[in-house]
Amino acid sequence: MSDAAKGLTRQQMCDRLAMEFQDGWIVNLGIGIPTLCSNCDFGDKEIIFHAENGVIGYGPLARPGDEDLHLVNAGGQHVTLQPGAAIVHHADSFGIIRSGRIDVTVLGAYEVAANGDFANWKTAGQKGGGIGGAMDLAACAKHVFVAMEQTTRNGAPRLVERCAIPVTARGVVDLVITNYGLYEITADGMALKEIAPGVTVDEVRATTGCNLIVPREVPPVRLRA
Amino acid sequence: MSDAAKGLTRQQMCDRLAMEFQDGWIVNLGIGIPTLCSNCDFGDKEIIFHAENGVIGYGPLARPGDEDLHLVNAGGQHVTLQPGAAIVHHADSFGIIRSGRIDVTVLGAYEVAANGDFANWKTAGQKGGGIGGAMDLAACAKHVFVAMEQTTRNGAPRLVERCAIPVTARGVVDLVITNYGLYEITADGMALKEIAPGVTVDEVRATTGCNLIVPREVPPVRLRA
Amino acid sequence: MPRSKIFPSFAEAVSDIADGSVVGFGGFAVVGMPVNLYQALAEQGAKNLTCVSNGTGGGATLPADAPNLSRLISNNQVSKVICAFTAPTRASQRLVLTEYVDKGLIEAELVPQGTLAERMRAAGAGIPAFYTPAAVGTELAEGRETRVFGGREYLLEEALPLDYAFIRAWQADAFGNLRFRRSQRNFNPVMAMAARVTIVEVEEEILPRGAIDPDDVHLPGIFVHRMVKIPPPPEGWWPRRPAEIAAQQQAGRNAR
Amino acid sequence: MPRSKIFPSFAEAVSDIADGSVVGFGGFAVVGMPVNLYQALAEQGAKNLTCVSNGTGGGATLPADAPNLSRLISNNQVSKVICAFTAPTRASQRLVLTEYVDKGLIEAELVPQGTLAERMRAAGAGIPAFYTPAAVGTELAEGRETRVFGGREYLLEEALPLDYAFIRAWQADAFGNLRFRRSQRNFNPVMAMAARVTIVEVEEEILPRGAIDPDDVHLPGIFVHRMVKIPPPPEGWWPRRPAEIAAQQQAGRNAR
Repeated sequence: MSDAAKGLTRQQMCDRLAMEFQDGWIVNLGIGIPTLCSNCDFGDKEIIFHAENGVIGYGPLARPGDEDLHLVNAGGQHVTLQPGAAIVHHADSFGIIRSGRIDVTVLGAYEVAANGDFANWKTAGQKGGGIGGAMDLAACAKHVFVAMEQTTRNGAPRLVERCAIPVTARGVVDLVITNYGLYEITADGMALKEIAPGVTVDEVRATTGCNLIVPREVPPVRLRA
Repeated sequence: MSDAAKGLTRQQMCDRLAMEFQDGWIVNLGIGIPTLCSNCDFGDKEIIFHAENGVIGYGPLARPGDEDLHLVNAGGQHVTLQPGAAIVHHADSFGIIRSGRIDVTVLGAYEVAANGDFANWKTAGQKGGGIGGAMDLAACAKHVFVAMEQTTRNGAPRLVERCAIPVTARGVVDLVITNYGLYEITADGMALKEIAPGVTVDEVRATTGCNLIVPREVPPVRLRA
Repeated sequence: MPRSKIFPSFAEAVSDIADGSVVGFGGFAVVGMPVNLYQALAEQGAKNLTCVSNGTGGGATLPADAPNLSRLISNNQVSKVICAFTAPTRASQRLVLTEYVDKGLIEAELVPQGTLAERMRAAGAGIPAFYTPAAVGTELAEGRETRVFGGREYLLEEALPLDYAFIRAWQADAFGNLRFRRSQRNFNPVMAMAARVTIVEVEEEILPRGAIDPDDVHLPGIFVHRMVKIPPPPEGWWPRRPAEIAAQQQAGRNAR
Repeated sequence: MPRSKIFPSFAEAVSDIADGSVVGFGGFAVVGMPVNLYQALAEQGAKNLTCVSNGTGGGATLPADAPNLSRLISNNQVSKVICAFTAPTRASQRLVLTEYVDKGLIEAELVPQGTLAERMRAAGAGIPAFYTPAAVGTELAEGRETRVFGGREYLLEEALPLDYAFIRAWQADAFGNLRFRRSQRNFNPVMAMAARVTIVEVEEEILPRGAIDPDDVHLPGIFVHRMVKIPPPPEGWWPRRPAEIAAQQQAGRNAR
């Protein structure tokens, strides 16, 4: 059984993924862990955050007491606007998504499979689901990154050979961060690229439900100083 | 051969059609004769003029020297805005048209047939054509009125049994005004409803290319005092 | 002159909503949510409604007892919902909807959020159907018509027209030209364009006709049919910071 | 920081347009027409272009020799046009295009104006195809796929993506957020959304980033890639009242 508190914090997970964002990218963040990406320090890089509700160019969370009650991100959190922000309506906002203008979407997931499928909208046996904008984003963003815990609360692996629950999109995930490490979906399958401080490769293997490509030397997850 | 100067002036033709506009109607005017409808006096009635280029709520032509060079109607004429006007882009403007929100479009035509077909985008033998927004408007407006001369320059009838040139839309025309009179397209065919001052029923019949339903007494075209 | 679009009360603005109507409710995470119109419709009592909305709940900027789609559901006014969220996204959550769906009292149609917005945009733009890449290869596409364009598979989706759109706006003029503030825009203009009748709750005093520059209108007045100015609290519903709501509730408890 | 979107000249802004590109030109009856970008492209000389525009001509608020799509055609740069007007609407008119079509040098695709706008909107919204009622039952629908929805027949239309959109705007900030004035908006935002690269000629001085309120942006900067401030006349092209143009031309003739 895994220890959810082991390894990276949620903010560290997002900090690591955010290092992959390139200068000028348009980034969409899903509900949950991914929203922490808008708090990262991007230095000289310009990152434009887009939310499903039509906000283009938001920034860090508003300070308590300073919230603009007319302004939230996709997770319903009160955020701030960056200079140059613009607002569009929901249909135009998803037009931006479907036309492939989102460079990366960072989403949460219940399961990610070695073939790049992932599932994040309904649990086993559940009627209905909570899709939100995930299916549009997953099908259309140039890159799909996933941020999630290494295992479920019961210790079951979230990195799997094939998704057991209904998928959100097929073959779209590029990169996965968990509290245990950074994984890349390659043509050959799931590859461990970096490992969290304090976590061993054996612990990663024991909590991973698919074949894992592991280099002889696994570098530690890169973290900002 | 007909006399184009005979009967109604173009402004009178438009004044008569404009009497049919109901309070609160959204009206779209085609290039040519129909544009004169926005100069009419509607008294207490509120008429909202919509143009293909996204102007909602324009009014009479601008006075020479007072033109706003950023503002034209569908015919490229410099118009004025009424209080409460709004601007949208071309795709939204045609969304308004296609969704059936235009109560009436007044269009010019080369030919109108007794079955409600009409033709206004290409002449016989011409390659290509000038459609503009006419096909969208004709297919989707709640009412289609046509304003045109009774005959061609050569005296050929424009009111015909069946269109000889490619149609703009089929079975859509409700009402036609020419310099000779007002016609309604009924289930039984083309009906003369009102006749222009100085024009005889025989002259109308001689210049009409389809069977014409003519009441025993044809009232004169109603004109404002 | 046509009849004024300004109505004196929410009750009058929703009085004619018939049983079986299809009603869209704007808003996203409370922002732009027509809270006062939810309340008016709950009091009006129309039944067998088909309700279109992003989700069924409220959010942290409203008290737990504020009206929302869950209120209409528990009021037995709803026979179908069309939403992007028809089940909880966290194990700790519970949706009123779930119980009604489980009992077979309500049909829930789950639609990806972008498809939901585009289906209404299509209705508002006279487009009966379109193709989208969203949901291809998923359970939601099972048994449905797909088609390949340019080597990629797309799903056919049909327009979603509404009888009524219930929306919330920031500013309005007397003709119904509207402006939304920040992320309040969201689904609101799209639903209005899809609707036969649009009813708006307006935050600021309704301005004289033409007071909004034509270039600055977010939703033209031709899409708007009825407007009601939201009264100040406590008569009208206004979102507040969660800390303020908690403080007020605490004060209420202390007073009892 | 990404490279600035502000270019010092029209020549630099269009320098990389390759032969065979698909270019959309905004504007409707001169208003919002990218006159300066037409001129730059005529001087740049790219060939075999597919040009998308409402029509091919100019209008009464520009001198007869002002650049427009007809200039590119007579310059032998165009292999195909996609327009809502491909023939004169009056017997007295004559289009440069006609001669080239008659000689088989240019292919002309005639598209109803609303379909033209919606095909580009679809491209910009990731919709590969949609159905429309326009042109059903006409020569333009002959041999094409139609389908019945709700008892009415509709025509299938595919998205029209552009390599480049050439547009004209009133105001811009340094990030590329744009505002259009009055009927200048027309096709301009739609073409920008359909395009891989959008190039803008801007009427007013380009403002610092963020100077336009986010609620007042007509076209978000993410759709805009290059901007050039239009210089004052005579270096830049600016529409003028027909009477002024006539007076100036008369003055020119008198001076000769």
